[in-house]
Formats: sequence, structure tokens, C-alpha cells
Amino acid sequence: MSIWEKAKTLDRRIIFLFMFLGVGLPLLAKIGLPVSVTDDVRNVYNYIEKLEPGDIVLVSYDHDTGTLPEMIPMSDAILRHLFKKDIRVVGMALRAEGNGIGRQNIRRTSAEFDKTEGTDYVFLGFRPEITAAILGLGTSFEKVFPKDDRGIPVGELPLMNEVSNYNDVKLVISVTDDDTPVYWVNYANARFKVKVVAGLTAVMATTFFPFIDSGQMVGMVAGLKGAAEYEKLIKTPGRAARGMDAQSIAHLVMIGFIIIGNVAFIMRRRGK
Amino acid sequence: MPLQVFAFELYISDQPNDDGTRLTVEWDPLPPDDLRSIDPEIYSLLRSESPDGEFTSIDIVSRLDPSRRKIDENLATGRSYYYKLAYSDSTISWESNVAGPAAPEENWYNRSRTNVLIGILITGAFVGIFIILGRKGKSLYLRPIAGLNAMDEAIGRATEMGKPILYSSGRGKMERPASIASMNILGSVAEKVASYGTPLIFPNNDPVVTAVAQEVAREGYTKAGHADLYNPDNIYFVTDSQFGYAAAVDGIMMRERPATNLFFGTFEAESLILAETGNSIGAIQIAGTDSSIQMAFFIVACDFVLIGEELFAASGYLSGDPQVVGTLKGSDYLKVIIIIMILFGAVVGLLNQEWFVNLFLTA
Amino acid sequence: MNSGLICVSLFTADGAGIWIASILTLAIYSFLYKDNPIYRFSESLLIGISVGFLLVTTFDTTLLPKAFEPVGKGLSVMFGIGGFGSIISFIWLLIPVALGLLMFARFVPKYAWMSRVALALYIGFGAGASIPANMQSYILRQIDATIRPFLHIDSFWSLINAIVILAGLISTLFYFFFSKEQKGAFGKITRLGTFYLMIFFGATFGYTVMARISLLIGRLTFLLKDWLGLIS
Amino acid sequence: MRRTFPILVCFSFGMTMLVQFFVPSKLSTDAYNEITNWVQIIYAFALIVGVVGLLKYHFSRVSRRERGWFYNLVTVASLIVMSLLGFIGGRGDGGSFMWVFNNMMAPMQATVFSLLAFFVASAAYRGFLARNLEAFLLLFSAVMIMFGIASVGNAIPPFSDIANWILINPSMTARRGIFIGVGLGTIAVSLRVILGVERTYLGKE
Repeated sequence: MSIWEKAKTLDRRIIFLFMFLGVGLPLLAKIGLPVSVTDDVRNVYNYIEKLEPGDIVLVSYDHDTGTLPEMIPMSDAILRHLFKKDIRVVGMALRAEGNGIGRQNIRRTSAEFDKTEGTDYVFLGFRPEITAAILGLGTSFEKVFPKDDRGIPVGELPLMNEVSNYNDVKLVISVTDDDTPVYWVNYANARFKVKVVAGLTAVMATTFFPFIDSGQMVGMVAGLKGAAEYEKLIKTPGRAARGMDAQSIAHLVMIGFIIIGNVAFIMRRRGK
Repeated sequence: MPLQVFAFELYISDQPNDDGTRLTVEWDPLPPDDLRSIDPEIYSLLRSESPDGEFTSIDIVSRLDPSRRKIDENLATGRSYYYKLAYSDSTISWESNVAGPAAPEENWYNRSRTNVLIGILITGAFVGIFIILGRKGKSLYLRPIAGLNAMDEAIGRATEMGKPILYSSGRGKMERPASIASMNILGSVAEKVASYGTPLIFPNNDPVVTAVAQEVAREGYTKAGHADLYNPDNIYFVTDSQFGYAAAVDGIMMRERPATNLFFGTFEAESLILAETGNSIGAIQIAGTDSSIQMAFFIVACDFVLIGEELFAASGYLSGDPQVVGTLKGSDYLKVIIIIMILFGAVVGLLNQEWFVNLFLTA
Repeated sequence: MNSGLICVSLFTADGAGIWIASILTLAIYSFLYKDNPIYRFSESLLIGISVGFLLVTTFDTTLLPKAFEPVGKGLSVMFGIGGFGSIISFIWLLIPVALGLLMFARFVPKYAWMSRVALALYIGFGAGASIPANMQSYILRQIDATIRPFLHIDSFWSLINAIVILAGLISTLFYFFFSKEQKGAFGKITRLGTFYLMIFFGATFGYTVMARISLLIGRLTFLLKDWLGLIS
Repeated sequence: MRRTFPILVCFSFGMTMLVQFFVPSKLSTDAYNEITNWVQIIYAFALIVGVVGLLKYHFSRVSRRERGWFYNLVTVASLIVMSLLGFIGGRGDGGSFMWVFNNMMAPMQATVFSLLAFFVASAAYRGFLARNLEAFLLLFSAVMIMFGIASVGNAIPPFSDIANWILINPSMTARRGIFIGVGLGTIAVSLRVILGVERTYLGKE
């Protein structure tokens, strides 16, 4: 039996093995395939890069656990950038599930930079009623969030003494899997002129192009690819870069097998 | 700060086509002349049940809202309501004229769905006429469908090899027409299988499907004169968990080694898990589904696939029931009508006749 | 951070959970090599657990609040206050429960046909609801979406695209004709239809691959990171 | 009677749902809610019937000591344990019912789902052979999309542009054709069922 005949009845477990390695190895060892950075992501990076140490940024976790794998690499990358630049972070959530996600996310990344809760960052917790909460923050953070996530009155938190409304915040970042950034743009940006950035799932990206064109949003980071771009900009490749590597390699493995299959098919035909 | 009332009108109207619980509030472009210097971002919309009564805030209105309208819900049918718009800050307290009264009305026909009604009447007429023609015994030509032609061969092969046939209707609940179509196919398959004495295994993902499938299969066996061969234990509810079901059917394939796999119904992501495992055991596989995405996976992994409407036509092909075959002819005429509509629509569209395109607009 | 091979303790509720989840994950993957007792065990386990899960949630979210509680309340009202009206409303409550109970008639061959009443209701409901829904979203909306672009033809390319779409839709519809032989000129059109269908099937397959690989990335990340601690 | 009455029930509920779609009044929405409620209740009872059947099936295999009876026992035991955990301990967060869900059921389901990553590869290897023009188009559009949308090719404009063009033009229009066909087929089946022409689902007399 010729090698081309063998290819016809190739044991599919060989394909499985290659797929397994194609996904597993890039996760274990950094490969760092080239990632091209889009303008939308670069604008976000540049804006944060221009902020001064000590400036305050509001990060809102507006997504559920279902989209966690796509969102977390993104929040990680952006938070690392903020903490590295000694920018102070106020965290909150507009979704119940976002509360637990945000709390863990901020505590974990802040620990990498030895930040202290209360002075370098706070996590305020979850508020329902998106519109009311976003508008309320324009008047008073304390009215919307009298206590932080741990139950400590915000008056006792040094950081929160410097934040009374959007005027004290340089940027709002909404990490979300739906159209919550539309509310941030329509209420926080339009009324209180605070800058807005969206961290999005890949499928939501197209919804927000008009807002970027109109200048209502600084930029956006979309999907695993956007997170990988951000990781490249802050020069700390992490989970997203690995995930993208794994995606690309797995695709190449598949395309490789399709080519082998077709070459074998053509050779078999010629042999006849 | 003094309260100032300015001439700014709100327009209240009954929300059409509803159960009488909604009113529509519309307004002129914001800001009103007198607030031009401030140009507020946000106004509040207030409602009351009497013009002088207490108004309560029901919603906020953004200057930027391009629709310039809000729909107020959960109102009482027939009761009168009044509305006004308000804005206040440290320098000014502004209110619009009171608008109203307006009362939500209950409707008995949804006008926005007239095109759906006409579509159904036309479809119903064609289907009905051809059912009647079919009853009169008018025989019709049907083009061959490879997947259905292969059915006999696939069943025969299992018989020769002395192996069972595996049937699956996927994830579809019984109320889905695709599941009903699947049950019709099952009926014909059961009848054939019974006459050959080949076992038919059908693990289910839905308990109602189980109930129906057992009836259908028993009927098929009885028709073939082999009621004794029918084994209800072979048609059973496994679990409604999507991937629990996929894992179970995979396991059944590995252990029972069916020679033929038939996948007819609504499938989701499990389609390829089943079809690839089926392929690895060398089974002949015929599939048909109403899910356009899963058709792609079946096309790649199965031997024969009924594409789209072919699934719904299958019972006519297999049973030969002239009434069902008749409706297939009716459906062909409907396709002609749709094609004419599309061609005509393209031409009048180029001539910018939006009214024609809007005939097909659905809410 | 612990960089050793195994960083999760087996002796906490969370740690034990990660261990069990990891072992079960590997058990399922063993199927890729071949069917084996470990896979079969986890498969049986998954079936049992998932049916138990379904049973409990259906009881809590449907049977209790929609059947048992209303009937219980109806009973107490009827015996407490009485009156003709409460008897009527109680009977009304009983109808769906009675229909549900008819399903059990299957176990008694003589009365098995009665369960068909419930099935007929169920199927009639689905058939009736699907007719307008399909007319609306599968037929009218698709026609609308096909011809609307012709209102906004502003360039040569938009015309080409609109024609590509038009030709595709018409030829695919012709492909579905049942009462005409696919021969001659008609056969050429239906063949064009199959070309379009193949492009769609290929594109759908290709587009889904990314999401499927993400699932594997998710599971492997769980194994390598949460369980083995190999990725920091 | 045994056959006519169910057909009558099917017809009347089918017509009610059909008419209901066009009538927005309160009576109509109430009827809609009531019927969907009934359907859910019937489903719940059917589920119990299904579970009884399932237990019967597994028990009979265990008691007859059929090949692999141990696995039937595993299914029955885990079903009973899971139900007890839920009925006694409740479905609250932090309870053992949810613990089993989070650490056993959810990961196993996710893993079975992820088998697809392997199966798309093996199916593609076997199925994407350029045997004829149709098969070539299938192969071509799959590879273009895979390469141009999701992986390295996304950064190379001609690939991503071609991929996007395929997605929103020829691919989408074929899908529309399928939709219209499925729509017509669905409506025809539904009408046949409501009118009692198609009555296989009722089984025998």
C-alpha cells in the first residue's frame, strides 16, 4: 500500500494527537506569534499611557460568568497597565455576577503590584438599574455606593475621599458582553464628559464602531485578539497571547491536514 | 428658584396593537427654546392620573434620544393619564405643559401583522388545495432525493450484517415541526425494519419525544405485521443534558456497533460528536436537520444529508401518502411566488419604490 | 506562587472539587483513544447526575409552583370557604394537572390511548405557534432582507453584491423544488444553487472552528493551570 | 373516539395558537400564558414518566445481570444521590447539590463539548477533499474563513476581506434559501398536523 493509500485510512487518533499538542503546547510554552495592533486598541493604550501617576480610573465589570474566558485576559491586561503606571482604580459592577468576577480580578492583579486596598484601589460592589446608577455617580459616588464591597463606609477609604463624582475620574472602562457601554456613552460621557472605553466580546465589536467614529468612545478592546494586542502593547504576554497562539496553531494544524488529505487524494487519482 | 411652565408640547397616543396597557409619549426636538442656554442632557418624564394631581417620575429622557418617544407600559386599560416633562437644577425649575388625558385602548387585531396573515392564508390555500387534489388520487412526479433513496439500502445493509440501526432525533422538543417530521420518518423506518427483523435503537433527549416515538414505532411494527418484535426498551429517554446525551449515544455506538445511523430532527452542537463517532465505527449515516448550521457538519461527516426542506418532505417520499405528496407540490408553487416577489422587489427597489419592500417588513 | 507540579490540595472542598473535575475531564478525553471502562463509568455518572439535576429543577420550578401548590391552595380554599365559584376555579386548575397525569396512562395498556390527548395538545400547541413564527422570521424577513439592498444601490460593487445575493437565493430555492426534474436549463440553475449551498456549508464549518477550539483551550487551561499549576 | 378526540384537541389548540398571534387583547395573552403553562406541566409529568421508564430500564438490566450491568447501577445510583441532594439539601449556592453540579456535571459536559475541537479536525481531513467542483467550493470557503477570520490570515487584508465577503454575500444568501425552505416545510408540516392529515404521531388505534 502506497503512502497515499495509507493517508486515506489515516488513524484519526493521529489527528487528535496533533490537535491536542497544537493547543496544549502554545498554552505551556510561550510562542509569541506576531500580533498586529489595531488603532482601537492602541488608542486605549495611548490614553492610559498619558495619564499621570495617582490619577483615578473607574472600571466597571458589566458581564456574566458565561463569557469569563474571553473577558478575563482583557481585564487582566488593562489592570496591569493601570497598576504599573500607579494609576488608582475604582472597581464596580452593573451585573450581579460581575460583582464576584470584579472583586477577584482586582484583588488578584493588584496583589502583583503590592497595592493596598482603600488607598490604591477600592471595589465598590454591585448596583442594579444601569441608568440610575450611571447617572447617580455623576452627582455623588457616595450616594450610589455608601459602603464598599466589604461593608466599609466609603468615608473611611482614603481613595474615595478624593472621588465625589465623574470630575475626579479620568476614564471609565466598561468590561462587558452586551451593550452596557451605550449607557455609559449616553449618560456618563454625554452628560458629564467623562471618557469611556469598552472591553468587549469579539461578537459585540461591530456594535460600537459608530461610537468610536463619532469620538464618543476613546477606543475599545474586543475579544481574545484585542486582549492579545493589549498584552503586546504593555509588553507582558499573558493568557490572551497564549490563547491566540493556540488558536492560530490549531487552525494551521487543521489546514495542514486538509492539505495532506488533498495531496494524497490527487496522488491516488494519478496512480489510477 | 421659581417654577416656570413653558409652552412645550408632549404628544400622547395609544400604543396600537396591544392589550391596552401602553401609551406612547412623543415630543418635539429638545431643548425647548427657553432652555436653549442651558441645553440639559437629561429631563424627567412625569405621569399622573389627574391634571392637577401629584405627578411621579416614570422615566428619564435624554436630549440625545433620536427616537424622541417613550412607551409607558403596565397601565390600566381605559384609565386616563396625564404627562409632562420636567427639568430642574440650582438655577431653574422647568416644566412643560401638561399633556393628556389619554387612555390606553385594548385592540383585537394586530394590524402590524397583516402581511403575516396574508402569507399564511396564501400558504394555507395552496397546501389545502393540494391536499384535496391528493385525496382525489392525482399522482405527482417527485424528483429523487439521494438520502431517501439510500434509506432502503442502508436498512438492508444493517440486516445483512446482522447489526442494529441507530436512530436519533437530536435535541428537538416534540413541539418542533422538525421533530414531528422526524417521527414521520421513524414510522416508515420502523415499518421497514420490522419486516427485516433488524433491531432499531433510539435513545431520546426529551421525555415527550420518548412517549411519541414509542407509539410511532409500535404502530410501524404492527403495520408490518410484526408487533411481537417491537421492543419498547430500545426506545428510551436517556437524559435531557445536551452533552450527557452525546456521551451516551457515543457510548451506545461503540458498544452496539450499529451498521446504520439515522439522524433526523433538530440538532445542535452534538451533531458532529455523533456523526464523527458514527463514522469511526464505519456506519452508513443519513442525516437531516432544520438547523442550518448543523447541516454543515452533517454534510462533512455523513454519507447522505437531507438539506433544509428535504427533511420535511421526507414523510411524503417515504409513505407515498398522496395528501402529503400533494402539499409538496403546493410548496413548489409557493416558492415560485416567492421568487417572483423577489425579482419584482429587486426591480422596483432599483426604482426606489420603498413601499413594496416595506410590504415584507415585520416587527 | 507554587511552581511545583501539583499545587491544589486534595483536602479542601475546592481542592477536592478541582481534583474530581480534572479526573473526570481526563476520563472523558480517554474516549478519543478508544472506548474504555473509565469513559463508560464517567458517561454513566454524567447521565445519572444530569437526570437527577433535571428532576430536581423541574420539580422546583414547574411541578411545585405550577401544579402542586395551586392545587393545594385550591383545595384549602374550597374546603375553607366553599362556594360554587371556587369549585369552578379549582376544576380549571385541575385540567393541566389531569392532562399531565394522563401521561401515566401509558403504563396501563388498556388506557394507554388517553396519554395521546396530552401529546396531541402538546403537538397542536407547537404546530400552531410555529406557523406565524416561521412565516414572519423565515419567509417575510428573508425576502425583505434580500430586496432591501436594492433601494440603496450606490456603487457598482453594491449592485454586484446585490445580484450575487439575488442569484444565490433564487437558485437555492429552485434547488428545493420537489416536483421538477433537475435536468436541462433548470438543472443548471439548481446546480448553481448547490454551489451556493456548499459555500455556505464550508463557511459555517470554518467559522465555527474557532469557537470549538476555544472550548478545548478552556479545558486544557483548567487542567494545566487550576489543577497542575503549570501555567502561572 | 380514541383517535378523533386527540385530533380534535390538536386542531383546537393549534388553531388557538395560530389565531392568538394576531389578537393582542388581554383575553388572548391570558390564553397564551395559560396554554404555555399547561404545556410546561405536561412536560414535567412526561419527564417523570420518562425517568420511571429510565429507572425500569436500568433496574431490569441490573437485575438480569446483563453485560455492563455495573454501569447501569452507576447511573441509577448517581441519579438517586443527585436527586436526594437536591430535594433534601436544596439548590442553593454552596450546597452539595451545586457542588456536584459545579465540580462534576459542568466540567464533564464542557469536556464532551470540547471533543468537538478534535472532531472538526478529523471531519475536515476526511470531508474536505476536492473530489468535484461542489466539494472544492466547500473546501475553499471553509479554508478561507478559517484562515482569514480566526487565525494569522486575519492580519493579511486580502484574506480577511475575501473571508468577510464570502460570509456576508454568497454564504448568507444560501442560508436565506435554506431558511425559506425550512420555513415552508415547517408551515406545511404544521398545517398537515393541525388538519389531521399527518397523524403518525398518534400511533395506532
